[in-house]
Amino acid sequence: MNAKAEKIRVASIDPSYYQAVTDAIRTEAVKLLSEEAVVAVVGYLPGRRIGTAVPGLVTTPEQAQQLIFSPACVNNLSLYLTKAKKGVLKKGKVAIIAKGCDLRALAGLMGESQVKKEDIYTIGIACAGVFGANSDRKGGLTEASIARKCRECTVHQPEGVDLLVGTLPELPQLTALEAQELARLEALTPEERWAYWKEQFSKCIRCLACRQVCPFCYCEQCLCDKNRPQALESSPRPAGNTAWHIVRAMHLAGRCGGCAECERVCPMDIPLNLLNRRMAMELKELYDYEASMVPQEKGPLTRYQEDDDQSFIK
Amino acid sequence: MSLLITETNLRSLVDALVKGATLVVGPKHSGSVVLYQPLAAGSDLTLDELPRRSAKELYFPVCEDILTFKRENGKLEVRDIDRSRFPETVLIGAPPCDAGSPSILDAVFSWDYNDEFFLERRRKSTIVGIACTKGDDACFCTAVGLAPDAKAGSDLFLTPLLGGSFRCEPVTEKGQALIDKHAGLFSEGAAGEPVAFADQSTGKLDLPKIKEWLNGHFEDPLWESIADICVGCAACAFICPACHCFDINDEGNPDNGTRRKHWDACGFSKFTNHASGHNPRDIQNKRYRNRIMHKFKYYDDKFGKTLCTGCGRCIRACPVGIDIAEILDTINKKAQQG
Amino acid sequence: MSRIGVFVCHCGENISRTVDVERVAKEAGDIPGVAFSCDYKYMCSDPGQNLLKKAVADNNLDGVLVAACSPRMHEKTFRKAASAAGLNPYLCEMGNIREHCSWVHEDREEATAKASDIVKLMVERVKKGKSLAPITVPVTKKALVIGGGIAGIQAALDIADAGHQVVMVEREPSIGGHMAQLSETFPTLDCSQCIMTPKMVDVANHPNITLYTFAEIEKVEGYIGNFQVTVRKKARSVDESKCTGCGVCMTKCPKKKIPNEFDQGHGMRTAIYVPFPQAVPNTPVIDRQNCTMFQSGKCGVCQKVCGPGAVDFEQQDTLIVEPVGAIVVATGFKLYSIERQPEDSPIQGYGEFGYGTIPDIIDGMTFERLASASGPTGGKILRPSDGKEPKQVVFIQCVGSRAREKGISYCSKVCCMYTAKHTMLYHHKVHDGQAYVFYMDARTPGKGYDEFWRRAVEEEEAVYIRGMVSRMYQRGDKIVVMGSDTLVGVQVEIEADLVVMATAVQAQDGADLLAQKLGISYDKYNFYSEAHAKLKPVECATAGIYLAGACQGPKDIPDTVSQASAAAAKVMTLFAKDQLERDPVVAKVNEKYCVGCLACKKVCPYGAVEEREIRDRQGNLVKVVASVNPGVCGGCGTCQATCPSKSVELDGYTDEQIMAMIEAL
Amino acid sequence: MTPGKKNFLNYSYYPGCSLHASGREYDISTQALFKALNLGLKEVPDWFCCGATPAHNVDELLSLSLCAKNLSLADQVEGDLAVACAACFSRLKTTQHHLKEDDTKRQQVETAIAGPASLGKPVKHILEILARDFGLARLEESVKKPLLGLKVAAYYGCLLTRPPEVPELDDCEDPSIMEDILRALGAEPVKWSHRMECCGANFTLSRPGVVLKLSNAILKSAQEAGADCIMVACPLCHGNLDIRQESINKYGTPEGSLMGNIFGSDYIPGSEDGPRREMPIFYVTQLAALAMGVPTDKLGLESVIVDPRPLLNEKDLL
Amino acid sequence: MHAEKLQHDFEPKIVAFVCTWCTYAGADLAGTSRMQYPANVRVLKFPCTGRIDPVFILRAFQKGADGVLVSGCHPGDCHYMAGNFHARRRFAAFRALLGFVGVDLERLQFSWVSAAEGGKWVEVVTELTEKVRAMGPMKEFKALEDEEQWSGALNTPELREAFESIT
Repeated sequence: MNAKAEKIRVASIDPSYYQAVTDAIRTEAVKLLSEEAVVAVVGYLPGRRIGTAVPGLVTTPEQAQQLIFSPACVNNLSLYLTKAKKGVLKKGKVAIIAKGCDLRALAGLMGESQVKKEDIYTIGIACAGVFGANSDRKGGLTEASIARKCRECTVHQPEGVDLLVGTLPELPQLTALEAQELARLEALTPEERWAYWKEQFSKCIRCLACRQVCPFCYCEQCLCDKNRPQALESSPRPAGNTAWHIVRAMHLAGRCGGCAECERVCPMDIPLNLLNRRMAMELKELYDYEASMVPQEKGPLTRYQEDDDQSFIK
Repeated sequence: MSLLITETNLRSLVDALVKGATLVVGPKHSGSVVLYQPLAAGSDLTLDELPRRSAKELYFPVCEDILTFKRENGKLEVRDIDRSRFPETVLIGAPPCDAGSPSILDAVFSWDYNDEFFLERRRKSTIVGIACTKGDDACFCTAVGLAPDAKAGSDLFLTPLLGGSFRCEPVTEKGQALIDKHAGLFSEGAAGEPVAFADQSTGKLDLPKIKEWLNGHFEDPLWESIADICVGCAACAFICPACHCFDINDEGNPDNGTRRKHWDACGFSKFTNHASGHNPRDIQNKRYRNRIMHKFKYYDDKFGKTLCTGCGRCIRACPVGIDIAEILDTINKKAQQG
Repeated sequence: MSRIGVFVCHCGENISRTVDVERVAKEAGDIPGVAFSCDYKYMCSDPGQNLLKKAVADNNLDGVLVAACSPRMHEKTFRKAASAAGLNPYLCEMGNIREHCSWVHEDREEATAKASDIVKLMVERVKKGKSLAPITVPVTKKALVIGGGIAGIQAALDIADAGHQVVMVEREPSIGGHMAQLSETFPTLDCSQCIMTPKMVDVANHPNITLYTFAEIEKVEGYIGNFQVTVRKKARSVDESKCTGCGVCMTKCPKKKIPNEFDQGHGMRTAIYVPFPQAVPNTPVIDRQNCTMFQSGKCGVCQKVCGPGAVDFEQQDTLIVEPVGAIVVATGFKLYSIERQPEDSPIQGYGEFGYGTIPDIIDGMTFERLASASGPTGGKILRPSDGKEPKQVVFIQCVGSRAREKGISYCSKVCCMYTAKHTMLYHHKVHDGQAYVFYMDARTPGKGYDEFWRRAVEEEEAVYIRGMVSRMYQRGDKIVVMGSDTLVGVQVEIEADLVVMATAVQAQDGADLLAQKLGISYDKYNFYSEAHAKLKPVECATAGIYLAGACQGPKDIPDTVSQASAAAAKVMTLFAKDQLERDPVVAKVNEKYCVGCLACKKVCPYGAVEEREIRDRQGNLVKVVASVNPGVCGGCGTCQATCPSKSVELDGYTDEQIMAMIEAL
Repeated sequence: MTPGKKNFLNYSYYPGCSLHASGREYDISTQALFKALNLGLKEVPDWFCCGATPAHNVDELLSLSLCAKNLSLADQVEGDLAVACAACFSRLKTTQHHLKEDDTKRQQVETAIAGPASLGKPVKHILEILARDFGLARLEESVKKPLLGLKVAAYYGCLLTRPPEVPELDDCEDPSIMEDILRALGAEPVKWSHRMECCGANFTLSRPGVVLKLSNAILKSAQEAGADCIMVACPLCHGNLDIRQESINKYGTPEGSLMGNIFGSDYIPGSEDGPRREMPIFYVTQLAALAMGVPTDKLGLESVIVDPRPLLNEKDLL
Repeated sequence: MHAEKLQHDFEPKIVAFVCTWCTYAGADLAGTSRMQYPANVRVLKFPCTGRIDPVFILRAFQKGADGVLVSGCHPGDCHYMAGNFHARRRFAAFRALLGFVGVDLERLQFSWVSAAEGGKWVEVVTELTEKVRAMGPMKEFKALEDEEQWSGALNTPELREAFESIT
């Protein structure tokens, strides 16, 4: 395959699309801040290194001029509303930049009473995709550098936002690597799958970056930090790590919005989103539930139907 | 004339050491990541990528048992770990930013209390460092006083040469002993041109000035703005070659269990949380301040060393892109301005 | 370190035959934290219990495990004994080594090992146990009865007769409900109003009953024993305290041609009216939609003629707050209107029957009014279109009921009997008339019911055709009824003068809204759900709320009255004590760690979880947390299993206890 | 129509055997109507008989396979599948319904047709297209010559709405879609009793007596309700109601109640002075096309048995 | 009927999480009816299956269970109306998750056993015990329990020996 063919088409229309989105975000942010419609805008600022961006909370129209959107804008900013920047919401309405996948998290947080719709102003981005973890960012967004989640994204176009920015460029069809990997694992025997995950989990050092970036891990006391009783070993040993990742996947089942931030930030490259994807698949199949960009009153594990499947119960 | 070793012989050296019941630890592929791991053979050794985790875990493991206890017949029996049986170890293939860290940490582990777990492992290990050729825009070792070819901390130092072999320079007696024991694998010859070092985008920092600024700015708006986006994970600390905070906890039950020591990090909200529920570092910016202060002021105050090797791992790994090199640069500028 | 006592029971030989009880007791003694262990022949005997009490005192025990039979058998016994010994009863547990061990295993070695394990597990549970105090809830001894039909009236009178205050709320201007509309009742054919009206008067005159008619439930807060009910008393436009019920206003009201709801629209009433002559209270109400005064501001005749000056055009709705301890829901039913239903309705209509377009197709309740001596025809069976006496009447059963394809699959229960009754009433009044009945099955369980039905068929000459009707249409002044006779296998066509359809019994309009206010559950047909189909047929899942009558499902009068009395009995049981004592196995929220995701609220089957705002001393909102009302919590623990951070915990089954047991496996 | 003008909607089209034979007028008028309404209609290539109405009584697998194959052929043409014949419509919808519900059957059928059963394509009756897709309001707007004064008995027959779970066209026993269309066209639908009764189509050949009797009941009911004509949406209904009038008039049928076993009373010789039936039967598309101003020679009005032209003349609609 | 007692090489540890109202009572009934079943099962009583946290199941496996049985009231019979409905969904999801990480789901059995189904209790327990006995010990979690990160591991034979000989 020649190098040109490998570059996906978003790369070729790169500059104008990203510039247009950036401009639209700046215009709106400046307007919102100068009209005092919001007290802050949670968005992205350029990073020092090439191809990086960092989350930022801007409070003045001048700062808002720095906001950007590029394929480096990987973060799901909604976590700042429940965790790091929870306090800001008390000061007034906050605007937040959200890609489709982030929006599902926002909707989930609304369903779980963590964020009120009226407290935020959502600027949705028609998103063509972002960089994957550890990818080469020098050549723009290419098939090689695009995040795995973006390859099979179904939420390029946000819904139910206060303002939608950007016009989606034509998107190429990419092979669904994650779905393939999921299928590959499903086809293994239980022993083989156990061996696979054992290797993955034994790399874990419990830096808890997965937990800390997850918009849904907003518990004040994580089960894994609790020691009376100790439900999970807190030491980073294979046994405790396995239990930790199983429990986390279970706690996210029916809540996860699929932003795959946990997987992106894992310094040990553990494919955590596979667990979340697998649970989402199961809940879709069993209860026809899917994470959505609009808030839902109850998740699949907080409601039931009398005729739910019970073929697994004797 | 220099002492040289070919890549083949370097791998043979690993094989020979392994056969001699020495634990050889070096960069090795594990799935998509490279980690310092015990090598089963020379062929495991991989030198083309900086390992994700630093080499500190050879001396200061992610998690280790420090004692076990069991209540029998109403009496609690405590069993300690026999450290005299720790194996002889060779750490091989560590770039200066990793090879240099254990010697920085020696100070703290042999200060008011001698951590025999750390020290015994240090005594029994030899570090074969290697000059770095793979830096990127996150690296800043030169800014903190190291260099891609710094030999500090290494017992034996290798420099990759164009053409595939390495120039060998014994730094300590341990290093010399290693050469002597396996003399057949080394040869004398004319050293060719070394492989070029990677450029580093961060310029030199004035560490004493920075420290001076830190001395006077325990309270400063800077901390707030830095920690603004920190999510409070431990990715930076856990992969850092110099961070060495740990926690001790008992697992099992009061009648039968193990006491374990494992990594802790100032990023966690439970860090320095008191039993009363009070936490002197109750918010993220105090915790992040501690990270900078500890590395560039407290450690220097106590031990005269900087607790950072500029490996850039924390910059690459930070989920939200916090860039310590940029922060240091900012402080540097503030310090220069006075 | 705990000081736990372990008592291993032989149960005569029931346990000791297969379990080496001495060994179990000895091994128990070696468990850390066990300060005393012994075995005894019969722990449940008086000497056994005394042994336990003495051991607690002598050894200063802080927990007790009795390894014996099933806790379902003797847990209360031993907890009482422990309590007598000064120990909190919840620190006494039982290990089941009989039903779960000695009786089901024969191998002595295996059974003994298992018994030891059971003791070990349960000791861990006792170690982590907490003292619990029973929850007491004060009880307001006043009941609310929603609905003034026969169910509500019966329940209200029973409760009031027992000496408790009752508040009755009725949506219509008069109590009486559907029973007051009926002509005669099966299976005795006694006059409905003759038995109903005295009860209505009793309600009005009862010193313990406060009656609010023309009123609805606005809001319900609180929980068992402590509800706060807000009642909206709609503006009647007549001051009840002044009105003497003389009726002059009604005779003088110029608007006289308003179809009377009580007569199913077949009689006429005035704009100021009482629904029927025996109404209770006998205070008129102004129908503002039809009143000239309200519509055009000109008239006011009633006000002018009213001697006591009771007519008040300015009257407003009033809200009354009543504290009550128990609620009886008796909102009754409505009849299915078989006209075409809206597109989104799950119930499909019967447009093919022409109901609503052919005037002589009526429903059962209209027939009741036609047959009633107090009805619009004075008890003569005359058809609505031209007032002629119908000579051929077709009755159709199961219209809407048992028709899955039309959206209702249940049986309405009363139609077989009342249709039989209708054929008789018809035959008694129109001797030369012929009644046909289309039916699927004749279901007549009940005392004297089948005899009654057979009488209709055998003596009263009703022709029963087994089959359903497919279509009806008007031909001249006849209604052509096309149907099938499935017993003979032919299609039939009858030219009828009048068709009476036994339409399905449905939940009242707004039943779902009321249920939401009350926090009780309802099925897909909006009938209210009882807590248990067999064992708690009167209780709602929500404590303190009880069901009576057809609001729970189709019922005839005897069943309704029985259930109403049963509901009243439940209320009286609740009111028998000043305080309600509840098992302390309830969930508690750890407000420090709760982040208010309210997953617990979403799964709580009892609606026991509420939101609670936590504010600092300045009154600023710190956060919103979940809060469990111990009076309402049923103790299932679903909340805890759902809570990700385990910030809600079920007392008696804490994670600490369970984890300790798992640890000891 | 301007060439190259984009169609409002495009449909694939399954005419079915009748429309290419005895019900040619239905085909002609459907094509004409769609053209007039700017609706694209493209015939499915190589379609064949759907097997209605006998196949499913004889061999279920055969009947399902015939339709499944036709459905997969229809996939080659873009647009929802438009069907004019009520029987074809019923069979195609039934097939989709059964195969979606029953995996085993689907596999059997897929073996039989040597390919995947395509169940995704919406199958739509002409009535549905007019009333829903095109829309009543738009239909009303498009009328050029309202059918004022024409009293029409809308006849649904048995298949269009039944069984309730299959066609999803309208209320199963009390539909209104035909009346809605008639009102949009300016005609006056009459209220009558027999719009859902069977015309006896299945017995056309085997027991014509039954057909005479049933069809007569329908015609009589329409006549008594004051209708000028009957509108149908099925070639089989049309056949029975149109062709049988002659026989009814010739032989007559017993009057009065239908009570008694109609299946036993086969052929009943009538008398000369029996009731006369002279009731034009229209296809929905004929009336709609007429209202849209399609030239009357493109409606197939001339090829039916009971000539509708005198009626239309009388109402000044030609 | 006294079946001949068979000796087995491996006796699995079976843990049963049961609700108090239905299955616990069903097991009581099996006892009062003197039915016989393998003695491998250890019963933990809960108010309701709704209270059973998936973590308990995981923990049981970690702490040495070779098989886990979760049993409660039939749908519609729940003493708390809906606890088992919620549990059913939770377990369906958890089961899928365990299966995905490679736990052999044959070791995890869910059942509805009412207070009247003493026989079913015996059947379910016997079947699971025999199945798990044939499968052999649940090695995965136990093996994991002994594993360390390499740096904390005492992974040479000498070190292992040294650890064992600690005084």
